[in-house]
Amino acid sequence: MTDASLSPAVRRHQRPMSAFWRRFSTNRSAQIGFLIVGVYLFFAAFGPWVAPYDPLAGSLRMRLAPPSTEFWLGTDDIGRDILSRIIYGARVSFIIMATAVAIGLVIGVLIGVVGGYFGGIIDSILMRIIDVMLAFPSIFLAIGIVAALGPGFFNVIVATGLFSVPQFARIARASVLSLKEREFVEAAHASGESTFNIISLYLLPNSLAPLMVQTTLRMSTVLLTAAALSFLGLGVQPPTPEWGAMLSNGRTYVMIAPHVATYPGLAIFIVVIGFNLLGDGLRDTLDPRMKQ
Amino acid sequence: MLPYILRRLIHLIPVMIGVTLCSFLLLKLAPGDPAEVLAGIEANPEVIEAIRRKHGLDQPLPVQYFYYLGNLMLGDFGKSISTGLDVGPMMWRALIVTLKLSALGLVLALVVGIVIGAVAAVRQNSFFDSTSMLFALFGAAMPNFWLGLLLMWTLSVTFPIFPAGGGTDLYSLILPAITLGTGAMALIARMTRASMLEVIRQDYIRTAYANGLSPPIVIIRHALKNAMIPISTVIGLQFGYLLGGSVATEIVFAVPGVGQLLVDGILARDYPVVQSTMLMVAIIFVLVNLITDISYAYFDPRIRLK
Amino acid sequence: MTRHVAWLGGAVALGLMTMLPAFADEPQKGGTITIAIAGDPEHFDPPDHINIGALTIRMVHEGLVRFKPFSDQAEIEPSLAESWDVSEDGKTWTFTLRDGVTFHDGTPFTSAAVKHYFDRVMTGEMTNKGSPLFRGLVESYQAPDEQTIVFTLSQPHSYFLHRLAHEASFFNSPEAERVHGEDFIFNPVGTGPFRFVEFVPGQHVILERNAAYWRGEPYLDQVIQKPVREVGTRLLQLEAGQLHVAPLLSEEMIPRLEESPDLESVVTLSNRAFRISLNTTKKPFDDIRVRQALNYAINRDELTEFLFGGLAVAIPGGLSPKTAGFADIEPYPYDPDRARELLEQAEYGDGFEFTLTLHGAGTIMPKDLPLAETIQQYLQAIGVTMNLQTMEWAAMRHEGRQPREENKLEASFEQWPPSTGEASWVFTATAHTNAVPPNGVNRAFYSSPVFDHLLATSMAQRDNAMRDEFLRGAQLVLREDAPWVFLLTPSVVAGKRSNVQNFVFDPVGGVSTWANEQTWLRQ
Amino acid sequence: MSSQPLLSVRDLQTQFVSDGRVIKAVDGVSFDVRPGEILGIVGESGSGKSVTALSVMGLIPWPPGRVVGGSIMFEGEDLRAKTQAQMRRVRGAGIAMVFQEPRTAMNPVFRIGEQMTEVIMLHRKMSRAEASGEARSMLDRVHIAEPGRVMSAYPFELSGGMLQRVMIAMELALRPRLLIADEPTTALDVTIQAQILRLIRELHDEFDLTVLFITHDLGVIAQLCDRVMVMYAGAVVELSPVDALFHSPAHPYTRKLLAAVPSVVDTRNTLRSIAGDVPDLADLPPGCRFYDRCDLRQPECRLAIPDLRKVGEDHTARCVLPNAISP
Repeated sequence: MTDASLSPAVRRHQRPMSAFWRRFSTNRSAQIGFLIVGVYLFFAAFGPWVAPYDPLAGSLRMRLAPPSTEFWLGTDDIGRDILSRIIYGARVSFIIMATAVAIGLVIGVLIGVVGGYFGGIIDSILMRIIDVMLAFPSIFLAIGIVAALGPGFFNVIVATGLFSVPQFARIARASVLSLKEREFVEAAHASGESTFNIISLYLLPNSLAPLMVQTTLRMSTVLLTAAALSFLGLGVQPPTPEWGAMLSNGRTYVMIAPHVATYPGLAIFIVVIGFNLLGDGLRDTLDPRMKQ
Repeated sequence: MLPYILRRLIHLIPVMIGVTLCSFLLLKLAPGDPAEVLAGIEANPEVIEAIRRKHGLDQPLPVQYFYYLGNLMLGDFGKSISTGLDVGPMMWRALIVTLKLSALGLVLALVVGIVIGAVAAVRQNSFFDSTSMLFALFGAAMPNFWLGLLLMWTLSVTFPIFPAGGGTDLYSLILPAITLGTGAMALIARMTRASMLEVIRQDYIRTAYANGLSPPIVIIRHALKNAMIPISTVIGLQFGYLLGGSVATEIVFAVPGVGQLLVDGILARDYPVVQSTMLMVAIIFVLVNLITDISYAYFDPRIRLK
Repeated sequence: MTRHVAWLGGAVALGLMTMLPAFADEPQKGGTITIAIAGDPEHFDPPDHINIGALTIRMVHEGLVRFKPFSDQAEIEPSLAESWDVSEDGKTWTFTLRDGVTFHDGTPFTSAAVKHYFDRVMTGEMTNKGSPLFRGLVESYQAPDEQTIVFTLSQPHSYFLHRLAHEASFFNSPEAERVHGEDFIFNPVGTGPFRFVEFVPGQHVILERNAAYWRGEPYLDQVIQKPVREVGTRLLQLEAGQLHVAPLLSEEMIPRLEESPDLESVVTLSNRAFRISLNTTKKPFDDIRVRQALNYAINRDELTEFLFGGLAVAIPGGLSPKTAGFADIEPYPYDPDRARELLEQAEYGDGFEFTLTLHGAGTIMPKDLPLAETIQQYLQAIGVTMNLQTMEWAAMRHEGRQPREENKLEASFEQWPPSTGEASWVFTATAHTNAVPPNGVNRAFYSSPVFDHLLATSMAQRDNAMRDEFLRGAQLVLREDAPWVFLLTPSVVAGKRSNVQNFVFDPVGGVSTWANEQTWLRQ
Repeated sequence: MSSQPLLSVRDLQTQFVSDGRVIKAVDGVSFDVRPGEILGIVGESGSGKSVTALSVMGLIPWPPGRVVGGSIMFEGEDLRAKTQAQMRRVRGAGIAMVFQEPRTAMNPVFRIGEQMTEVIMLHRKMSRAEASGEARSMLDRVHIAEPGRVMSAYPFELSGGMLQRVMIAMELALRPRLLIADEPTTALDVTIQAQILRLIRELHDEFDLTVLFITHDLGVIAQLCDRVMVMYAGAVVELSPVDALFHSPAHPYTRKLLAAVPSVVDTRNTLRSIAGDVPDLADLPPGCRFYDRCDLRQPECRLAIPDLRKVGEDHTARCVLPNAISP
């Protein structure tokens, strides 16, 4: 597959990508994960054109109708088609997940890198902040933030975003620390490279693999947390079709119209599995040694 | 060993101060004011002002914080604004229920998780291995409040085996504990399997077989004790995961734990209740992490004797 | 499987069976009843309780008068006061107290206890709820002897008895307050059918039979209240037998309750008048035609029929049919064309956009949200875009209190159930001119001298018929000015086990349910 | 030495499967171990020495490996016919095994005493007290200074040499008839190595122990073994008494092996390594396996695997031209 005419350096560069793809494609769990996430992203992107009905419009006459040929997954408590709302919900939850993980990633890596690279007082202060954030068990931190900002779409994003910062910070810091003493960093320093270059060109690429894996796994954690917040009434507020809110809304009817709660729950369940499988697949292919 | 523990405790102090500050500020920034909530529907401004004065809410923020911190030192968690009850006993009662539930969940998760993980490792790539790992994957992905509803519906109504939540005795905590423990069990099963696969290939296992020990003894006595080392480091985190999960589970099963207390506290802007609950949960979580780090030494003598 | 359906006589016929008298088998003594409550009671100090505490107060305490249990009307009947008479000018009320009644701690109930209650409510810092009931209304109160108490009102008030029947005006033993000190609010001592045993927050409130109850010894040994927040869990625990009475279920659960032989559904009309309050200080709600247009756009029949399973009633003017003083006037018909026409006249032909704020988390009535989402579609049909913004309880209370200039709420979803069961209380707090925030909850900033005058004169009437006539006029004015989009009154759906007899469902239409001395349990 | 061999292996075949390729790690190995002797097995790594030992003990893990053919007669019984339960009674009490890397051969989270008593109680039906007494005396027997301290110590607290002694003590405490030592001294430095070899010789004499000693070090063979078996690419290429092997090596591979040993006396001669490398055990060439690297190779060597020809008293070699002098 490698082209002999290319210079050895380029050829060497070409080989790892193909190796990655070869290992990734043989990894069965990664494939399933990739498929699920692919379908999910498709719905997130083209939801509005694909959804059979308007997710916000419903007729009271068709209220709580069980799954039928007309409404594949049945209707909710004011007669809206659940399938369409789940499809629209894909976009909503994707925006929440992507933005929240992005926030977590950027802030986390910033803290991790600055702490790791400069060390000393800065590092210990930043790490104490991370410890404080880690002192709150998972969802408590998110609840705390939502409590301060009040529920709502944007606040859920900020809450689940900040809630993911510690994990990213630790990974970034670990990779910076492990590389900092290495000769090539000293050399770059000596040759007058700016700190920013050193970090972005030398230190960060190394932690790309673990960060990528953590990003994928973090997606599912954010989705679950956002859904839990909605369940507690602290998350995305109606009528936005967010899966967690739909599940929460359906729980009063769980005995009489179970489909209202079941299908949104199933959607969360499948997408979380998708991201977990993809994350595991990435970890196995990117860095077999990193098997947790 | 002792210096290690002391160092960790000293580390604890700034974290605790951070936590109190964090939980104090979180609510003060929030819109809405408990005095208004407390004043009820028909009250008017004087009533609200009176309540605000009664609870010292009209003081400047720093004063309120130090006042709160001072009380904290004396073990006084202040009075709940909406009920006037002392926060301390109310919180402890809820905390004990949540800890009981989380501990039960953790025990279930550990026992089931380790057994599944060990058997899956011993019978690697067998039918049991793939199905149990699939089951573990599903367990970790299941939103626990949804699982709770399903379990309650099937195991306490369709087949009335367990009570539909509501109690704090062990029997009625089983269903919520299963709901809560499933996620953690999934993770522990995967970790045990990976760790056991490592250990089984070690020389001392071959020596044990070479000396004629039977597989069960080799697996349970020799392999598992070594495999537990990495797992013990994660128990602390798992406990935090369970504490977090208990919030939604408690609401589904009407278990009077911290989850309920916290959500009501936030909705009613009841600062003392929320602050103290967040603080105590954080302290317990950090202590549990410290204990699991120390238990790490119990499992691995190489650490203990260094 | 019998379905007890009680609705208020009022004008609107619900066409359902009236309350069936329990068939006359012999009441049995003994047994314990467990009731689900929506959350933890705050405490049990009658004049200062918030809402869930009311349930215990209803069983432990009593007032001078009470609402007649097992009745559909909010009728007043004597309680600790044997009889009363009113002076010619309607300002002096003289109550003769019942003799030989004792508090649970053995101390006798005399006029001193009533005077003690009013000392607390009329003076001191107004931190309690009871004070708004009487401050400004009761000018003076005397206890000439142990069996008599005399009130002098600042002006005649036709619903004064309703205020005395409110659970906030029930009496706690003064001796107990001295003994328990500040903690008396957690150790209620009344004269009622049940004595307080124990309150463990988050777990239960336990009451036991008061053998010395003056109306006769109650049948039940104990009444236990357990907080069960989840609607689904309440139903499950009722079915599993862990609960005897599960209030606040949803209409959809009725078929499931009726299927099972040992369960029954109890549906009573509530005192909640759902409405959208339009902030008349903000465009376009300053224009009466726009407000009326919104009222014409709502298909109330479809809402009551489908969303509430035929158990709700369209309301004309901000009062539930169950509330005394309700005038049976014609609700706004569903007429989208008329609505568009009105918008045209007000130059809003191509519609406008506004935001409705409603309670998100922490709301007790489960149907607020679907109701708002359906109304969103009705308004969309006439070109009006209504955005929904949910706010949790505390935040909304705060926003709602802001004065005219700073008040950001364009429209808010409200219910205001009058716990006194009469019109004056709710109108003075929500529609009167000086009830404008921050003083009251007149979030529409509605101010109509005609309405205020009609309301005031109705209060001053001695003759109830005249009172209702003036109230009718006030409601006609309110309906015409349409500061609110009038919606409907839902029913309160509760489930109980069949062997629970003579259980009291709040005659005023509130959500609480309780036991009294006549309640018994078929073993 | 009585005629009946203690261990008699006939045509042993052990194969491993990896990525669909079948690796014939041991391909038709036959040998006897006579009671009371110390038989050495020598060969480069990958020649199948250890696999042969593990096959005898029935410790080949499936997957990936399995004993596919041949018989293993120990004290008149075929071990391959035994059930797992019966085999467990043989392991330790019948045949005991000592491994190469002492530091990882013992369980790091149990004390030495615990591990010894556990096995002794299992095989010799003793009470815990008796077993620990026995363990203590065995430790003393293998010249360990403070047996008490060692008993309560963890493996990581002891040196490599010390641990190997403990391993030997543990195995001998079970009174095995045959001790298989799989390169026990390779991981130790020279002085400790000598002590361990002397210890094994002592124990052999005292307990009339039969030993199967596996090593790649011809020096150790010379110092300790009575007879030696040379293995190459999964097969036995030469079997002879120790002196005969060093004085008149018959198989070309053995001669090259001996040439590769630096001699203290002749410091001038340059070390000659053997050209080429071990054939791929997954697709073995026809005929003699040493063909590619043998400078005496003849056409017929290609035709069939030569059989073991008698070249002297109790001395056989698998070569067409045994004793031919290499050019």
